[in-house]
Amino acid sequence: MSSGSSERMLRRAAREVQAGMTVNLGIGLPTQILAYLPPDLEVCMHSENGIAGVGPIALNPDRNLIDAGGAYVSVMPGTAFFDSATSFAMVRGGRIDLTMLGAFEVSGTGDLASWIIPGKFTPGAGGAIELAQKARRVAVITTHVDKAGRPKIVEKCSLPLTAKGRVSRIFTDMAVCDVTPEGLRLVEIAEGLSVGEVRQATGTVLLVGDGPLATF
Amino acid sequence: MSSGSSERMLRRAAREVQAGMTVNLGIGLPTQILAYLPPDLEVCMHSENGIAGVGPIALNPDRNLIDAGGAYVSVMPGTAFFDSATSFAMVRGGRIDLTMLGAFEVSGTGDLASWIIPGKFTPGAGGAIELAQKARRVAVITTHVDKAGRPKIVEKCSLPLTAKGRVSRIFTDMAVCDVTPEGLRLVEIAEGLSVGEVRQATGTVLLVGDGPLATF
Amino acid sequence: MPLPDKTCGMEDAVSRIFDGATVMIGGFGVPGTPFCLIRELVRQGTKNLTIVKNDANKPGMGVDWLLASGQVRKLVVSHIGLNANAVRMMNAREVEVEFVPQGLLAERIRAAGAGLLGVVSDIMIDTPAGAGRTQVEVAGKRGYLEPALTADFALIHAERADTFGNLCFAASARNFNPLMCMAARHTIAEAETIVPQGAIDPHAVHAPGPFVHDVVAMPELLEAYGVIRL
Amino acid sequence: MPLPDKTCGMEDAVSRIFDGATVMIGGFGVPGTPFCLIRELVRQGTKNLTIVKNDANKPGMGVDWLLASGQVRKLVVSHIGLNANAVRMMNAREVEVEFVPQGLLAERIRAAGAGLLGVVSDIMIDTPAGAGRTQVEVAGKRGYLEPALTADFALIHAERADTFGNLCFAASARNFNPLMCMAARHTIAEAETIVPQGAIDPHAVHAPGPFVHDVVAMPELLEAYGVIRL
Repeated sequence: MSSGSSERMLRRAAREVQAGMTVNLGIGLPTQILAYLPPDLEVCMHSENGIAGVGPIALNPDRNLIDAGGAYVSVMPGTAFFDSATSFAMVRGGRIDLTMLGAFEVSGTGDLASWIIPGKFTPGAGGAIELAQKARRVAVITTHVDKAGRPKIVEKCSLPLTAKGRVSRIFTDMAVCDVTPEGLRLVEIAEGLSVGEVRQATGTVLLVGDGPLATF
Repeated sequence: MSSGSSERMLRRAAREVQAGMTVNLGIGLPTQILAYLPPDLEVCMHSENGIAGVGPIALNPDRNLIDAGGAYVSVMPGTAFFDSATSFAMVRGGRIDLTMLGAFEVSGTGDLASWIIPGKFTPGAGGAIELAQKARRVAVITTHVDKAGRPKIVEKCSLPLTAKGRVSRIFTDMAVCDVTPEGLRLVEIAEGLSVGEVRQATGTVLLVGDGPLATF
Repeated sequence: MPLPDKTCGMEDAVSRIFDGATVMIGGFGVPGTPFCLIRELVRQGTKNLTIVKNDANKPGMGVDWLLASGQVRKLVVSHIGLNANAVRMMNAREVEVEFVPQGLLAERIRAAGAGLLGVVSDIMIDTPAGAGRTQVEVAGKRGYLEPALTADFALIHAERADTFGNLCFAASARNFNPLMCMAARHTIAEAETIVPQGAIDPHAVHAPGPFVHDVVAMPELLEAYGVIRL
Repeated sequence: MPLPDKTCGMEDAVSRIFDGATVMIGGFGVPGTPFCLIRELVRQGTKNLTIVKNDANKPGMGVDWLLASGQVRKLVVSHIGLNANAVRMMNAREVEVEFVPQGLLAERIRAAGAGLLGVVSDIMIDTPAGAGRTQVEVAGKRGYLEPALTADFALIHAERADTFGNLCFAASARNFNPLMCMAARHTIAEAETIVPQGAIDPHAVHAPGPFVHDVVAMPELLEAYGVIRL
């Protein structure tokens, strides 16, 4: 994935964040979305290590102020700090309108695998299991294929699940896809790509409407 | 009970509070003990409405600062405020070294009834059930007899229990009694009273040692 | 990225409360009781309410206004000993009263706020007061399943609020307020002072804004708030 | 009635920790991690420890020191992805690792602090990750019994402490610290600044003194606390 397509993906994903929402961005790609939010958007960014109202990446870092991904962030007018139990009370209690999470695999039916590759990589789930199960809306942001070129969007996850059937939308460097009752639907496509190229890189059936496809 | 014997009882009960303790005083008679603590005693008074380090009754009351009994109290150097869940975390978590509670009835085996007189008075337990069950040491402070002259220290409580077998010591206007494996033991007696008078006013067997009895 | 503004008129905020709703009300005695919100709820006459509160205040104050106006179907409280009206109405079966030990009341409210189904506690174990509860064993110890206490609304009194709903409470006026903020599906907070975002130190927030839906200015500091009885 | 003084030397405080103890350690990444206390624990060489912490820090920092010195029998964590040493040791079975979802870890620790036997949660319900848990039904919903996580000791990093043990945490350094203060049988808090009683506003206390047993001055602000990597 080129830095250009990465930036385009992040910029597109940032548009998922709507005014009035409380939003949690997962570790990795998702926290990078923070830099792409419009400065005047009324939104509360939540970080599971105990911040509501996360501000932009700090120009003058405070050693005690990081987001869940370890980035030095800043406060804004109206920021609040709290402990980890209170933070996950927000998550489990349904106060998070949207979470955007990374993925090892995501299925066409909204299953997410993101926390363990048995025998290879076992970092632990962190807060992802609870975010994926309890946020009001779950989006995934991921490269469309892995480093070996294999699809990360699959018919059925081969890895242990983080949550089952909770993902509504998938942002990749190639496409925006929605999980619908009919199946996975291509809703936007990266500029310059063909539907065939996206289908080729996708491990499950991809529904495409009749009308013209928006690009990003 | 004369005001003199009440004051004597409170003064004696106050000596139960030892340096280093965290202590909760129940509503009614017990909270009055606060006024009898030595000013230099190192102790943390806890109030279940969310205060550690309760100070003396306020000379200039703050409308937002009451103890659990509704008295306007003061802060001290080192006072902390917290919510009701945190406050009872201290109670259930075993952080309260001593609680002193009021009683409708208390038995010679340490049972306490203090929260309901079925059909007559049903105020609810407030925090008493948890304090009585979970404080490391439970003392009762009560008049020795009720307004009708009937013993409040009984062989077996007739009222629904607040907690079973948790009371270690009973302070009254007539005596200090300890609940022991052998039974209820008279350990101190109010000045000017005879053992016979105390026994007369007590609804259960009262053990008395051979040696001289301390007075208060 | 400014945070959303949640300020709302008192009448509008309270009009969200519907007949038959379960309403948590903050406060332990006077401190922390949202008397202005309660007065508005009385004015609007919303009926058949289940009120969850530590206590029933004293006669002629707060919850007692709702009892007197016949708006309360049920009280869930830890004690009502200071309100003879409430005791009388309970005995006359004019209101249903459910007693919960104070710390369990706090914890069951918090459990709802934390998105838990309940907690397991050994309070009242092996006493008749524990009757009717489901017993379970955890790590070899017996306890009761204590269900989370949810509510449709919470009425909260804060000393200060910013427009996002970050709240600060004064002294012992904190009590059940932050827990109820968490637990209710919709939380309405009145504040003695409403300040702009940024006026409250992020370290000093007692109830974070994501738990609060409406921030309401108080038309006046009613006498009830200021009572000092010596 | 002054409050008790709980200040204590670092060596004395840490020497209370015995071989085989379960030790909770505050912090999420760097902020809130008590590096000085951990370094002293390494110096004293206490063995066979069960460490409860959100994460295993990064290689060469904090918990990694304890892993490198072979003092850890078991880790209870939410993730260790930032510490390749920990992942390697887990794969080589040199250390046992129990993963708990982060919010459940927080809640199970808090439950111990609140004197509860456990909580009931529907996290991981109907997924293989929930395997091995006891299922119960509360108010018609299915959840797992999640036992309280107790500990013999908690090692805490505070920005400020008074001599009674009232603690304040800086920004995102709060995280698990107040919960672990509550949960451990004995809580040792290091503080960047120790102030006299009365120097902390009673409203600003994040962990009240009754939860804290030893207040320990830090000999130095180790480099680990100050790392700013851009």
